[in-house]
Amino acid sequence: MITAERKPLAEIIDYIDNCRRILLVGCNECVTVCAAGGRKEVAMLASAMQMDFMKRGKTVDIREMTLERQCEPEYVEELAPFIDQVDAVVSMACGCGVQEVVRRFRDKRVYPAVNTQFMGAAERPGVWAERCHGCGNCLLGLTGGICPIARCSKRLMNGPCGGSSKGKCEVSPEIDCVWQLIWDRLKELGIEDRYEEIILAKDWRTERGGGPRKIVREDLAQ
Amino acid sequence: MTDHTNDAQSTVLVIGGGVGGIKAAMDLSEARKDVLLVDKAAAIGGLMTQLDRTFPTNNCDLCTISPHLSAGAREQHIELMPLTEVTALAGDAGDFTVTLTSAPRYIDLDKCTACGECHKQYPECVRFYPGLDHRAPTCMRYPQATPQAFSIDMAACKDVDALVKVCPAGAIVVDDQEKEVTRRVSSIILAVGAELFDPGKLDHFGHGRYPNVVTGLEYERIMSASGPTLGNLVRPSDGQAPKRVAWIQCAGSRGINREDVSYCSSVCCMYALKEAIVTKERFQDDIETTIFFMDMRTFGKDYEAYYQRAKEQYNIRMVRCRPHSIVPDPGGQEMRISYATDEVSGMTTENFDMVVLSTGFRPAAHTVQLAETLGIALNTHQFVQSNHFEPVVTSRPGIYVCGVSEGPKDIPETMVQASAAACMAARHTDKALHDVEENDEYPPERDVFGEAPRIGVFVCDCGQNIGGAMDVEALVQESAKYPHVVHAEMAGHGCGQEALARMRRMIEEKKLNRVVVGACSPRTHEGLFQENLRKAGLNKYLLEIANIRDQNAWVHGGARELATAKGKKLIRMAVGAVAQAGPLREHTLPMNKDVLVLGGGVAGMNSALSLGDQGYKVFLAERTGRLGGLAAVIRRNLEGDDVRVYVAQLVERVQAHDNIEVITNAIVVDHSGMPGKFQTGFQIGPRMYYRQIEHGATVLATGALAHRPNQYLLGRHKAVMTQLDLDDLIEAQPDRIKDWECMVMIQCVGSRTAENPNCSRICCQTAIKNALRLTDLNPEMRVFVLYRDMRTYGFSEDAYIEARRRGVIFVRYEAEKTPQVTADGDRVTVQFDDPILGRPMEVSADCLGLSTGLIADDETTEDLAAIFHLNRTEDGHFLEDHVKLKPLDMSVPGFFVAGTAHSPRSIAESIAQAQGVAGRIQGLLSQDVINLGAVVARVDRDKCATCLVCVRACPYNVPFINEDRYSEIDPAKCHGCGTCAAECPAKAIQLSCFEDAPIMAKLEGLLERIA
Amino acid sequence: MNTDSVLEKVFKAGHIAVTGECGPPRGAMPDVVKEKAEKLRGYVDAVNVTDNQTAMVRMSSFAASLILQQMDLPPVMQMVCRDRNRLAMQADIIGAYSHGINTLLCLSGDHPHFGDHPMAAGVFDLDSIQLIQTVRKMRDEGKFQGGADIKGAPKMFVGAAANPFADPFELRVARLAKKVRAGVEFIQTQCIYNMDKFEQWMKGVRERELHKEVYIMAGVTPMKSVGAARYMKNKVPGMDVPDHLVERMAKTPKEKQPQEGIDICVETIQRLLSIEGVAGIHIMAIEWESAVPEIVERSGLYPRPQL
Amino acid sequence: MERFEPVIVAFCCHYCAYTAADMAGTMRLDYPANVKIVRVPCSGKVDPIHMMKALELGADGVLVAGCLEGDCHFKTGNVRAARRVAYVQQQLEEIGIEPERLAMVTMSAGMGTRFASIANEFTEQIRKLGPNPVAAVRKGQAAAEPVAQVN
Repeated sequence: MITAERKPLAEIIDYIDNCRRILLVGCNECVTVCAAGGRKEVAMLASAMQMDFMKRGKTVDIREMTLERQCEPEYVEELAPFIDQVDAVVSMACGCGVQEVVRRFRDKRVYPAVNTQFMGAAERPGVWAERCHGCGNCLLGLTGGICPIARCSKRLMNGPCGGSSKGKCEVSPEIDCVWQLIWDRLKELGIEDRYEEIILAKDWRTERGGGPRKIVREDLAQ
Repeated sequence: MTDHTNDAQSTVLVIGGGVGGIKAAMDLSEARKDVLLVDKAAAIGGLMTQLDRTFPTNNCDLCTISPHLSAGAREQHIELMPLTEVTALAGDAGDFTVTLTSAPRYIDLDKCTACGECHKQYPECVRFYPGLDHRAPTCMRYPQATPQAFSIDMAACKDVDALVKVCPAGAIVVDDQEKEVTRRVSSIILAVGAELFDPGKLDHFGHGRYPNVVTGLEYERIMSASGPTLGNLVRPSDGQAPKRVAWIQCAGSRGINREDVSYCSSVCCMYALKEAIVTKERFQDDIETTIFFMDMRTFGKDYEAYYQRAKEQYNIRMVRCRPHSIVPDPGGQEMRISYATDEVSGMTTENFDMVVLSTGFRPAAHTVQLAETLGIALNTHQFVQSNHFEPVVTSRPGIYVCGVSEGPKDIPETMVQASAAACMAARHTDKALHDVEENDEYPPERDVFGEAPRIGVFVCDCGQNIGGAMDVEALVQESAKYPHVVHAEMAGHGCGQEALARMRRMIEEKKLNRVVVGACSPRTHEGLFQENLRKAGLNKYLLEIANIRDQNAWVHGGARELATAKGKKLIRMAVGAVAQAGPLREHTLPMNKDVLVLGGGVAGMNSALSLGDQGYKVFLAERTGRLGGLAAVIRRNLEGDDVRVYVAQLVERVQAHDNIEVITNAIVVDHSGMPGKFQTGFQIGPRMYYRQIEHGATVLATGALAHRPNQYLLGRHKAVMTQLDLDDLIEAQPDRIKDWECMVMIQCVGSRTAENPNCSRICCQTAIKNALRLTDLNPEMRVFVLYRDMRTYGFSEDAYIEARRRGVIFVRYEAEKTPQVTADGDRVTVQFDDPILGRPMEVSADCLGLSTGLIADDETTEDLAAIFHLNRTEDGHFLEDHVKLKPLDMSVPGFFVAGTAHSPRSIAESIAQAQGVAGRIQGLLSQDVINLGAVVARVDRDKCATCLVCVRACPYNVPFINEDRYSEIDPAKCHGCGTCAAECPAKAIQLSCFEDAPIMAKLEGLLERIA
Repeated sequence: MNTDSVLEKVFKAGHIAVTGECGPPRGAMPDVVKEKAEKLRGYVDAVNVTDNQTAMVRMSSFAASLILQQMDLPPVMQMVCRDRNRLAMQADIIGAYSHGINTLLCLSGDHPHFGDHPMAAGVFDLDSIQLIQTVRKMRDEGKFQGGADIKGAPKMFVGAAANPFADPFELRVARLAKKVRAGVEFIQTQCIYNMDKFEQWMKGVRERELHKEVYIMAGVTPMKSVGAARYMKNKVPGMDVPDHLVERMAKTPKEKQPQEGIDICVETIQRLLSIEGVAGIHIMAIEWESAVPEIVERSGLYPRPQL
Repeated sequence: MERFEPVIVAFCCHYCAYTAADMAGTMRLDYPANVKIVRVPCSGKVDPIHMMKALELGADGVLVAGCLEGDCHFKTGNVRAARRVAYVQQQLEEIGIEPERLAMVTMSAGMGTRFASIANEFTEQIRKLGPNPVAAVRKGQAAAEPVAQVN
């Protein structure tokens, strides 16, 4: 799922300091699951913003809403009745959601309240770790199902580099060396010799390299 | 008090409101039988309520017992008659006529709200505070006493009319007389307990003369937070903290002197250890604690571990001797104890700041007199005579006994007997099993859905309690202004009968659909007011209580206007919250009333019979091919009855009983469901065909194994056998014993060791039983018993005395230096050290009897624990829900344990547990529906993001993601803690009764600036 | 001979090759390069020129290699995959070869995290093994990595690094095999202090006969002080400095520590030369080029073969 | 100028803290009337939003009172509550409101004296901290209404 973390309050306040009426919009999908932009976090941020304003002798009118999924035009449409009663929209959705609101409401100031991070998995309750880089051409079949593109600091497809020590990446002891994991996995599967097959240079066109991408399903596209 | 028909056939009389009487009354009321509970004291609670901490859990007893009591008073089936004694009895089982005489309380219970005004101004004659003040027995035994009332000692009152004026509730009745009333009851339970021996008569200990010599109970009160010294441990003589404290065991027990009794009171060793541990734990651990004892009798479940912990972790010093005397040290306040031990010849003296005499139980004088009135026999020690195989039955049919009045025992055993007595007494009530529906007394519930909130505010003044601390009138005027409030009035004593009636009238008149009561704590009175709403046709959850007494008036007594302002705010908060409250349904399911009993031993069979006789369908599943269990191989008990005959009769009765279906060779393979709706799968017979049984409750009576460790040549020499083999040999080949010349027994074989740290409780009695039968058959033979501690607790001490009188030689050995056994042809020689002679001994014996005790059937309990998710103690016995107050229930609702599966115990004690479990189950299965309550979490499917936070957060693993892809919480399993609601990132979960809306309304009510 | 690289000649002639290292300055100071390189003249067969070592911005390895080439001191141009994508790498290879630079060392490169631009995006379009394949394809097939023909294909003598001491140790020989399969012709190892581990690695290499398919140069670095020893032990990624060496340096008095460092280095070289499969010594005397002459002489590797 | 009287909200868990508060009453102990108690089934039920909203609406101090470590009636409610209090304290720091205005305390059901002493100490601590800056605006906003010094 897409993960995100709430922006520092000061940055959000900078965006809307001159506003009197705010529409604060959460999203009930990925950012709810990673506790960044769900209904609870909307209420928490609303309260924090209100207190910040009041501390400086001002007040602000905040309308709280949470859409089912902010990257769907139909759900974003639900903001329409309230949009012109507010000076700005603060969206707690991932980058996709924020931009969908912008696409729909051209003349309205829309600000992000979270920093979208990565596509990841729940390592344990309350902890999410990067798992996929969206390179568009999955090579998990070659590395025993563990991805070096997303989980190696240098994206090495023929790692490990010289800096791997005790199973950890040279960059930080917090980061597992993915090639250690791959090597262990290949050993477990008993196919260590697959390690020596060279993974050829990658065609990055399928990744961000090829420019912003689009998926078109002819059978579904209207 | 509740008024209900004086229907003779359905009422059980319980005499004695101690913890045993209350438990029996509670079990009977849970089984929807009416109970008349009488106690000669002004409030119920008995001895236990004065105890500060109770072994082995060392927690304060107040919170474990008080829910029992307030619940007790509120139960519709229990009628309480304090200050009352039984003066005459006629009739017989099923239809007794009893005459009850009540002493005057001089207070009308309906009016008195325990405001304490009378006590504040006339302490000398109004009895209120518990504690060690040696004045007349206290009236309010402890802060949460039941009934919440005072009593007056008129004799000590100098100015009666002044006293009357001071009571705001006008509750004082000057001309209150002694009342006599006759009632017809179906059966009687005697639970009058016993007194603690007053050691003043023992002049060599000087209790009563020297203030620093106290009894165990007095020391208890000194340590208790609600005691006279408010919980700080000080020496009575000068109020200094003691540095050295000593305990002297068996004060007045196990003795032959003038004031002594011969029996052992079973509990003093444990409470002495507890007091010593708590002294170290709660006060300073540098206080030196010493216990002078003869045998440390910690035979209960896990009590031995408690004893070892006392020695190793708290290093409490143990001195094995019987102190000679206590005299004051001429120098200071200290007491000098002189004593002699085996190791040191001559007398030793030591000084202590305080000496605690561990006094045991004595039959109270009025109990002896009461027994006469009831026409029941007493044993030689003046305790109630019970039947060896029916421990709660007295000599007169229809009258049962439980607790210490039957014999000295600790609280868990008392609770077991209480439940057993309740089960036996219930037999005589003819109330059919499925009698009248419970809720026909309430009018139909008015549907308030869609109505705008119409709130009624009732503010109590509770006499001076609230009225004295704040301006109640101002509260009422202020409340009238709050949103949606259509009616506000003073309620005086809101919990009184007239106030409740008036509230009901106002609800109907003013069409109120919400009620706020400014009163005391919802913890104690929420149920009372909820029920009142229900009686007025309102859903009982449309209520909010503002705690303006315990959390306002009582804690801001000095600042009247601050308390008034806070009172207004608390009511404002309650009004805001109740406006958001909606009617709530309590979830119910039909109750399956069949019972599954696992284990066909004495315990299992007795449970099955007790339940079967009450009309319950019982499935008795036995893993092996036959019924009888371990008891089937036992020949005699200590009292000499033929056990084999008893077991045979039991098996026959079970197999003939039409309510009991016996299933042998049955192994449990799966289980699911909840109390009242269980399904358990069995594989039965050699072909292992599968059968599933539906039942509402489960009894685990799977017994324990006779321990046979290979020590002392057991199994390798034919002269070496266990006590069990010996018991059989004595019965089968008595003549062989005639030419025996010498016999040696060794105690604690394979018990109280590292591998099996527990004491098996019954081996000492078994050894004595066999020794007596041996000396009957062959008076000349010499019998040695090598022991570590002789634990013949209770009346079995008499048998120990008899054995010594017959010349059986008891020699103590230390755990570190066990006797050595070597083969010598078909005899064995046993070497051991004699501590008194101080030199090694060698005895050649025809036979060596090993007391090997019982160990848990680990393999069986492990499988069953896994299937039923039950927990066990480390050594493999099943773990009960509360070691003290719920010894028969297991922590998983609907599961009960009886017999040696719980812990090693005698046959009589197993039977008591079996009947007790039957009593508990009748309570569980008496309802026709399973009431799941209303405080459960509910998920809004539209908001749920299926993020699994609730699935991971719930401490009871209740939420799960259903096929429609949102989280679902089964109301039957939800415990109502609300963790999921607070963790849910999508705010999709609300906990009914504690939703966000009412909580936010309280905050807004409290913090809004504009009135 | 596949290329006209001096290093290849030395190897093919069967001599023990010796290479030095010269870190370009963090500024436009060509004289510093000349001055450092001059000290090595005659004592090494070729001089490695590092490429933004430890992700710190320096004069590019191409520029510094050009300066060395013009002093006709044969450079070994190092190229990291961190700083350029495959277009820039191939362009530099062609550019360098046009100036006669004919020996290339392919490296993954240290992560930007260690350098002076931690905020920079690491490119890593190719990794070191894919770079080796690219250089061999340019040389042998005369084709760009994208497949198009090159007019005037660069004939680089291809080398790579290897770190026998990194984890997982059991994989390090297989990794060398992978590089050999990719087409590497010579290897320069991480500097060696843990002799037993290196011998264990070489044993693995010999078992797979890899030493017959690639020239292996053992890397050494003289320690200037006990501080340097500790720094390398704890701070430099992938470095394995046994404690007994650190203690040995700590025991020597301050002023004698450089000499002790050189003695250790010489001893190490003597022992390395005795290991079957070691085809050369790569002396990384970072910022201490003056010590190289003494090391080379005392190791018996002087004078260098003139081919 | 009369003394600043802070408004303190105390979320008390039914099984321990609320019972301890009742016990403080039964023992007739004294603690400031500033403390107003909201009953919850478990300290684990107190939502971070409730803590924030209490302060936003103008409370000067918020207490979350649960059972002693390991004694929670619902096993882990008090541990979760402590973690949430710490999380909200970070939010307060970001806003520039003193994190000490929010505190987690634990006690057993019998500890009436401990409840009273906590109520006393916390009220004094908040009195020293001064009014909640948010509350200042609210008061200003409702300047017409006499300063409820009694509140």
